[in-house]
Amino acid sequence: MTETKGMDWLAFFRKYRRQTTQSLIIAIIIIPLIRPLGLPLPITERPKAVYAIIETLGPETKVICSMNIAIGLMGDVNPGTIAIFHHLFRRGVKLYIVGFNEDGVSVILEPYILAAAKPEIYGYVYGKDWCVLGYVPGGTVAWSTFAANIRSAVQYDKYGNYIDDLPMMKGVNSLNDFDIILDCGGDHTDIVVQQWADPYNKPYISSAGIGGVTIWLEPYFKTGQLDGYVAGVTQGAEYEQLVGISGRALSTIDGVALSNLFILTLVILGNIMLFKSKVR
Amino acid sequence: MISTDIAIWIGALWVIFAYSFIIRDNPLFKFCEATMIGTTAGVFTVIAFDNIKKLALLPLIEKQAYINIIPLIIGILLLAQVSRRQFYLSRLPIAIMVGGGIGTAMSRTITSNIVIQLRSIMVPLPKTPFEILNIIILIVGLLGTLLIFTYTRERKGPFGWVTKIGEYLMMAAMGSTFGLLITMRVTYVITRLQIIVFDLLGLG
Amino acid sequence: MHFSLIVVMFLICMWLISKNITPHFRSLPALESIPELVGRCVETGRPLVFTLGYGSLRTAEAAVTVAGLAIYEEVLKQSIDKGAEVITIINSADHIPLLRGLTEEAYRSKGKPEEIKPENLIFIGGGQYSQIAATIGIMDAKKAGAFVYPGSVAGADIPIYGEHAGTIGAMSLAGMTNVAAWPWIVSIFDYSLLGEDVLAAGCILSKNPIMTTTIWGGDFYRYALVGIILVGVIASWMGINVSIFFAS
Amino acid sequence: MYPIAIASLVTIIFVIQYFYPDPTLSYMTSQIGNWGIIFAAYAMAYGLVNLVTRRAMDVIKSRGRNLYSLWILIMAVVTSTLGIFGGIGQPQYSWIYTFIYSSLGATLYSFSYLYTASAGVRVLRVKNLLTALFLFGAVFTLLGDVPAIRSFVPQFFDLRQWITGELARGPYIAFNMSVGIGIAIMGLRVIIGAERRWAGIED
Repeated sequence: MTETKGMDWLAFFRKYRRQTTQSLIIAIIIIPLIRPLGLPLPITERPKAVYAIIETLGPETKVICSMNIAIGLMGDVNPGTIAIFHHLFRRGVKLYIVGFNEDGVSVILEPYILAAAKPEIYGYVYGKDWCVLGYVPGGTVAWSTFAANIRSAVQYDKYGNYIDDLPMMKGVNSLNDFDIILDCGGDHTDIVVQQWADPYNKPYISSAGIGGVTIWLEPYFKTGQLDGYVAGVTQGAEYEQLVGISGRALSTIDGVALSNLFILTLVILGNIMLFKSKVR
Repeated sequence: MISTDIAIWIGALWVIFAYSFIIRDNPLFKFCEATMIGTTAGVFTVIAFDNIKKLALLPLIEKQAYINIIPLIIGILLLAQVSRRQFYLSRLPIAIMVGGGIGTAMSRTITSNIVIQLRSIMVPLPKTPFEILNIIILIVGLLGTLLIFTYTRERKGPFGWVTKIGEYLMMAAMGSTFGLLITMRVTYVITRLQIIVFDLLGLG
Repeated sequence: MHFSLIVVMFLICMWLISKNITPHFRSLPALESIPELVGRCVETGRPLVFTLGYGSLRTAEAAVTVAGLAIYEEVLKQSIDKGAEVITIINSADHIPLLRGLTEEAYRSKGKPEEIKPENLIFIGGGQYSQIAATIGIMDAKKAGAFVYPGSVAGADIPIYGEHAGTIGAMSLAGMTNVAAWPWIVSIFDYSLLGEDVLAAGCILSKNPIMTTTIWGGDFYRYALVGIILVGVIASWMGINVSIFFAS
Repeated sequence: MYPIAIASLVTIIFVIQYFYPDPTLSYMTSQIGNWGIIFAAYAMAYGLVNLVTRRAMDVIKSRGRNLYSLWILIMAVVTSTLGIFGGIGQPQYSWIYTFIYSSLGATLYSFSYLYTASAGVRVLRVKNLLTALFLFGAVFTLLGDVPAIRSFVPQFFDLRQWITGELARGPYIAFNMSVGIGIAIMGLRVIIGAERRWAGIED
């Protein structure tokens, strides 16, 4: 009896493989969201490197942050970026945010990043301690124009203020006037290195998606052109632990772990069944 | 606490409507599909108008850049597709676009796809045996995979062996990317479900 | 240095063209599968769904888009011969004249201009989000028998199309130059054209001797690269600094 | 024939400008680049007209019963009208952009994972040595990415790093080079005028 029932389940799964796998995956992801499991999370080297760099910054440091997160990559990049922002605000640095893709500054920055890492909580005043210089269109050329002369690329900030009216813009004319580069988004490390970090000889850290590790991040990290990076939601969660905040990354990585294990289980079961049918 | 923010409700409803496709195709998903096609067409048209305004019309009016009249006129030829007899006129702007696109691709590809890649493997012989093994694997994988894409030679004899090894290493490399991207993309779904669990229902 | 690489390639091709020898090509399973794909559609009475993706012609994606047209032409001609219906999803407005021109040309050259169905060329607005929704929606609604996608892709959405085609029982073929998409098209699609394959497909299908010879030139170039790699790597292992030859 | 000659000329200008930058040539290429954007914009305008008329015909033919086509029509017309007349900053247009286009777009994008997962179950099977190696690469990368496993068996993480960093490097360099050769040869074909399908000329 149980034998035939088992076969029925198998036949059902074969027929509705896509539907069952996808529904089960969603169920498995929801569980740790409601009830976090608190699986252990060892902290790896790369986030530690970024943490050490930001720890050395002080209230006089000027950080230029290029915000280029694509909408599709929000889940992967945002947690790490939010944790880094918390850390920067805690160190009291001056933060200048600018965007070179359509969505980074206009769609993602306020509802997702600044809503989670609120500058006001750290006593930040807009225009004095942080500002958003808005979206600069034009691709690679825009990066180099901005670096050479900020005022030729940007005249007004995101909220329509003339940038010379912002107290923190006084004496800031080119990339030479900043102390460190933070790039959020991370799928154009080559442009940042070629247009900003190398010619102006500034330290450069990045918050990126895990998909870019092999192509965009690790090669530049090995040559020393990139000084540190936080890639993907797992390293984002590690950074949250380093900074000591409880953001969304920690509940996310439980979901990552469970879904990975679920897929692995299905893959192993599938191979066992294939092997059995071959033996038969 | 269930949220009363309409933006969160809309975000959550999109998730529910779209994910209903997991079970089967249904009117809710059809609604998502129609909304997406319509909105995208609208958004892309608006971006297109903005581009014409910023790149051609404003410089023409403000800076008297009369050269911008040329693309504005040639572009109209694209509308000649309406008529079957004048269809050939639309090929002129297409030719300029294709030339620009292929020219961009061709000039960059030599530097970024060939020369930089060559430079990255020309390194002195490393010290430890493990690193030496790694660099041998690198060179074998590189040559084997590169020769797979030969078209005018059958894969036989020693050549066949090299491409066979290349094929094996290629599959392992692609498998690793497959695994890496599975891990990365789960976050797409998690952020969507967070809208329902955290923002809408206020759990967790 | 970099420019000379192009000049050398050009000279190799020109020399081969002047020789006027037609090279012999090894078989590409994906190209040989096209009759099977079309035949399957005819047998089951289901349509073949085709798309070129969303690469604009003015960007570097033009290369793969132009190459995809060759496959479109082949698929379309075989479908006209055997009587299969082809549904073309257009997702970049600048593909409209290209695809419409090719479609009308193909039907006219087969002597069946009255069979053109303009409603089978569906424009879906552009961009990858609408491509996801519309492609799986259309595949499901029309019960596609085969899905052919040579073109540009961002990389993230490619598993959707292959897997959906698989679950509704459609055969699938994809050809991409975007390296990030390759693991998916190799594993999920039934037939795949990786990078150079799709760029060369047009030449292999073509009867024009100049087209076929350029592929031969590419192979010579590849052997030269293999030589450069071997010499350069051994030289740098012996402590000679060869990186000055590859300065950017 | 003239489109082929023009495309060839434009390609040559772009290639020479890239390797031998010169003020005149770089002015030409930046102008032609802008023209491309403007032409693409015209093409999009034609595309919108095409979409609207096709859908309107659907609605008329079905006597108003084709609600999907009607809805596509409404959304396309409303979005484009708001944006064209009010500009990109128009409040209703940016509401549509953020809460419909981006929000629904991100949801549809997340299908990529659901399909990847169900496809993974299907394709990660050992059928021969090639698929076995594919499975090897995928499984050990997946295992290395589970933090809980990593904290018990750190070697899995090292193995993952070795596979993605060392084993996969050679093939990926080769992929890039091969695509490079393919695109350069394609460019040569456009320059010598052999590639003609895009211009609707059969060979």
